[in-house]
Amino acid sequence: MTPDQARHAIEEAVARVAPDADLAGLAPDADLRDGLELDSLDFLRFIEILTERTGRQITEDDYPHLATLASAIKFLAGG
Amino acid sequence: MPALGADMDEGTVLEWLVKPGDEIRKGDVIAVIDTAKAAIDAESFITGTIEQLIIGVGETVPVGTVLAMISEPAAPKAAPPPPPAGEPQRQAATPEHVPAAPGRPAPPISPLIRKRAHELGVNLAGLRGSGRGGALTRADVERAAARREPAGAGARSKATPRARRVAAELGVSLADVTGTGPGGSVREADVRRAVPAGEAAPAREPVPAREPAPEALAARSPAERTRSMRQAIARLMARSKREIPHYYVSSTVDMTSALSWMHERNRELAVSERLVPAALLLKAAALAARRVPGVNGYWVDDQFRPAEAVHLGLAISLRGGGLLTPAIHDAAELPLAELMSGMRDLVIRARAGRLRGSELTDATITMTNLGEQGVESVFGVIYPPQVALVGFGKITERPVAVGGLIGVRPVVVTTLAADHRASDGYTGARYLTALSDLLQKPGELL
Amino acid sequence: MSRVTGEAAPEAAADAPGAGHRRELLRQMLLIRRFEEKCVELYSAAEIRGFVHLYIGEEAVAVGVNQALTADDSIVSTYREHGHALVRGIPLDAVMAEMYGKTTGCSRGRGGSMHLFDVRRRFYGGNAIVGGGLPLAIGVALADRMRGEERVTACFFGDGAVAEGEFHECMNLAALWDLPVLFCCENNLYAMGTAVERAQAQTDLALRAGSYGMPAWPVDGMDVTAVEHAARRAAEAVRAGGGPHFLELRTYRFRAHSMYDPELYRDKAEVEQWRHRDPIEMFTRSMREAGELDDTELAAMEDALARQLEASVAAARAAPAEPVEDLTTFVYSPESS
Amino acid sequence: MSTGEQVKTSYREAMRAAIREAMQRDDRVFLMGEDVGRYGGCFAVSLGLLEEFGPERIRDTPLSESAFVGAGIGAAMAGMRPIVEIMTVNFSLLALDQILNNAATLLHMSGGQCNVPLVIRMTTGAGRQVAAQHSHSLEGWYTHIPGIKVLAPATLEDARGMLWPALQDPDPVLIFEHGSLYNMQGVLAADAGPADIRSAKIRRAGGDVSLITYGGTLLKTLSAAEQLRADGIDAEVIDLRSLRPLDDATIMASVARTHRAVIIDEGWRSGSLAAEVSARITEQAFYELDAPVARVCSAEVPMPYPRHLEEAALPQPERIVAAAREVVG
Repeated sequence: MTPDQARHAIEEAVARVAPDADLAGLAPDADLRDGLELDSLDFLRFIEILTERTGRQITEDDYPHLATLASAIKFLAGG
Repeated sequence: MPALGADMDEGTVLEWLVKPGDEIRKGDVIAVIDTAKAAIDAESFITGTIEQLIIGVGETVPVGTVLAMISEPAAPKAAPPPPPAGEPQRQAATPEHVPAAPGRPAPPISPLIRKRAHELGVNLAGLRGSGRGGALTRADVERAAARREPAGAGARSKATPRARRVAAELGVSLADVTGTGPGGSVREADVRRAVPAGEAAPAREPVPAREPAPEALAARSPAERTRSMRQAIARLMARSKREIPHYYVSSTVDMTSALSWMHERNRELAVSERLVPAALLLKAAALAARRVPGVNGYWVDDQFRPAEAVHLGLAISLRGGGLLTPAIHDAAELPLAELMSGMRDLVIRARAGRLRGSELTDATITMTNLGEQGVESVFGVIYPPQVALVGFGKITERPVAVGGLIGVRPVVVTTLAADHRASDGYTGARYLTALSDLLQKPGELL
Repeated sequence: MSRVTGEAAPEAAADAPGAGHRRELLRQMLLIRRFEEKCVELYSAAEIRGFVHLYIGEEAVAVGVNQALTADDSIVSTYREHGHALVRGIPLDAVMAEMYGKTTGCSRGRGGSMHLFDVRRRFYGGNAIVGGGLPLAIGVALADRMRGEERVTACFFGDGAVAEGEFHECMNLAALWDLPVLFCCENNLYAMGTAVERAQAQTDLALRAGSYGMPAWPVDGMDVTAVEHAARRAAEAVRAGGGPHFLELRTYRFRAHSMYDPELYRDKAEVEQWRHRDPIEMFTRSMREAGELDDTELAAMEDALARQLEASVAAARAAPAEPVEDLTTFVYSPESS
Repeated sequence: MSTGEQVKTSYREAMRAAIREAMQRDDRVFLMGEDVGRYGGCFAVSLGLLEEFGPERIRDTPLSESAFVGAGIGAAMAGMRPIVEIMTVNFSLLALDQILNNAATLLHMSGGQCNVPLVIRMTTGAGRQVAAQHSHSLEGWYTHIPGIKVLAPATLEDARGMLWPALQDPDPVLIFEHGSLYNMQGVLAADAGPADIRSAKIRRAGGDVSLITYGGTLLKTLSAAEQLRADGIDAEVIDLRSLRPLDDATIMASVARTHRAVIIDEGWRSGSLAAEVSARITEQAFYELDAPVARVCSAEVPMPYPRHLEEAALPQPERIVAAAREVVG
């Protein structure tokens, strides 16, 4: 999966979980959960959508890789 | 047995006009049949030989029963096979409702039925089901409810549907409204008069209100909706602080075994079933409330009324402000997986404004979890007429002494705000201890 | 291959009817007789239900009158209508399917034995209310007259209807407005369980009809040739603008009023006596004596009818029932509901 | 383009104009009934039409309601568009079998083959001291029958406008004209045309109570609404216009605004049209009700001859006002 596809998948997941959240305005290295005010249920839904969209299995141990936008893209594109 | 009339179900053989061995022709009258109305000649529709008379004189049999056997001559006549004897259309009715085989365990109670039973305050234990296989149906529950006095508040006060709806919207308890309508019935004007500007409206009526209050909320513009929600919260909180003598207790709980147990389970679960810590806290809070009933129920008419089941209210903050506290019914009985999906469902629907009135008004104890917002602990305000509110702070890594040694452990500060009219600190403390014990043995939370 | 359906005989030859014509008359009477006998069998097996009124014994009336009508004429019948429907040309399969209440029935299965409809063939149904069809018939005739159509509306009813107020209202109105109606009263001597002499002060119904100022003739309803002759004479007069005409067709039903009554109102001897004048046997005998019919032809005719009947029953059994979802269709017309 | 020009007319003349227009536009249309021709119509609705259209299309009938109503059904079945006038609803009982068992049923029974594009007009209602047998108001009976439509023109516009669309309808339509309306005077657009025959109309907007009525009791209900204004009660008046099918949407929308309903119906209360409307309000707008639905109907007695008793039996503005006050409370 290319970085662009990864970014697109994350954007779509965020849009569905927190429609009014402003992802664009968030710095790539800013914490996603704080920046977008995602509580644990929102974050679980976010992971669920990402799994559907990318087919990648994401375990709880992988959560730290998804802390920021930049790290999430690297993780998803890294394969 | 021929059908000899539009309204004939059975017939009696009055007389046989033939005997075995007789040759008969199509159209010959071979018997006389008594229908309810008259004696009628029955004819044969085929030519042949009487083989055997099966139904004797004086016997009454339903339409379609084979009366006699007639053999047709061997000649290859193009005659069609006689119509299927004894299988008239009418008998192919759908099979009657099959009662449960005795001895088979009654099927599990569906959540819908449990929810309906809760709404009507009906105890399901020992209630016989009339559904397929002995299953409980909505009708069984409703009949049970009708048969006895609803638990909780006194007899249902006489109020018009409109008055009930407005009362639900404004958080006014009909029990506190004097009706000026015919026979002292409460009308809309009476409800509105009961809410003077500024003064907090009396608490919601403990008996679950039927009216779809949230739809009333959803029907109006968003701004209007948040304003009236703010008003309702303001009234409730002001009343709570004015009427309820709160006392507070807190305790720091070690989350190590709970979290590691959860991570272990999550490894095997698909993403959609994966658990979050809040689910464990919720389940523990519910089970603890069952163990320490003194915190689970209502303060009504100057006395504490313990609730039969634990309906755990969940404080859900809405995006853009506002707070709703829908209840998860039978939280103590529900399996953890169902509790998790129930919680997710409530949060999604609350934020979409699609909650039902009954869900909003029948919590027996409420839980608020501000850990996600990063605070260490929260001492909340009780939702009248409940008598307790359990609070959870953020789960953080803290240095803890365990067995004489210092270690770093994930811990959470749990608090309880309780109504000193209904219980004393002793009960509050016992509740938090029970909560902590449960979190040390996560397997029991399943 | 003889004509399969009960299509009305082609315009009979202008001159005296020939043997071929008489064979068709006999075939149509047999078609009715065998159809009704099959209904008895199917009713006893509870495959067809409801009320079924058999025409056995009165076949000559339907066949004879029908010969006087063209495709443009209209028919309004009563609940004893199988014979009228079959000779009018409603396909045997459609009538049988209607007995089974199937969608392939001539009324989509909705009407049953007493309400057979085929508007394309101007067969405006049976009517289960005694005398209920008379007002409809004069209405159809009124429409034809107002549009200058030279058409006849044949209206069938029994001696029972003569006791209904509607009968007198319609006879008067038809005569008053010179409406092109051929009133065909099938006087089978019994209104269900009441003999005509126990219901009518004056039992000569043709005489009664005459009092409304219209030609009214009694006819031997058991003689198909006599019926045809009288019906032709009356229909031509009506079509030529001679106003309504009335035929009292004196006939007899060999079976109960409907599926099954104990026939306590008449004794078996009377039935036997009338059986000697069975319209089919009398006509078959006269054709044999005139050398127009032999056993092989008769057997072939019976065989063909038997096969057609079996096929119609098989088709009716297999035909689809109307889906329940269609229950409310045709209460109002689609564009107007 | 309506010329905006208005003409002074009466309910009777408006209905006559409607019949004339229909007969001019469609030669399948003809009028049939007792004394509609030479006599000019028992209520003079068809005065002058015999001279204009001739005896073939303006047909006086003998006193044979079942025969000529049945003939109307037969003629419609065979392609005509008859208007059958039954002098009053009281005499329609003699034709009820033809209306129910033939007109309303043929389409369904024939599996969709037989349409009956017939209009039957009847005068209805009491109020002229003609005593029990001539004063019935039985529209409710006919609204019970699936397969027919029932209209109640209460205004000049509706008297002028309902006939043509009713004749266009492929199914039988019954039009009930309350006897007290024929002399009603008023103004009407000179080129007034067809009216919609499907929906109810709000004749007076209001917010405190919905007064639901039709036909002969509309005027009484409007005057009751005026009296209620003096009490500070703002009444809304709904004219049903179509009694079958009922326009539930308009009724429920009104009750949702006012939260109170009073139904005024000259029929007897038990099994009346008012009972049906009340049942529908309870079924569809229960949560809007701040008081039980009230009904003002005729007293359940055969209509008495003496004037003071007849007035006591019939719905009157005073009784409507009292009922409205009761529900508003």
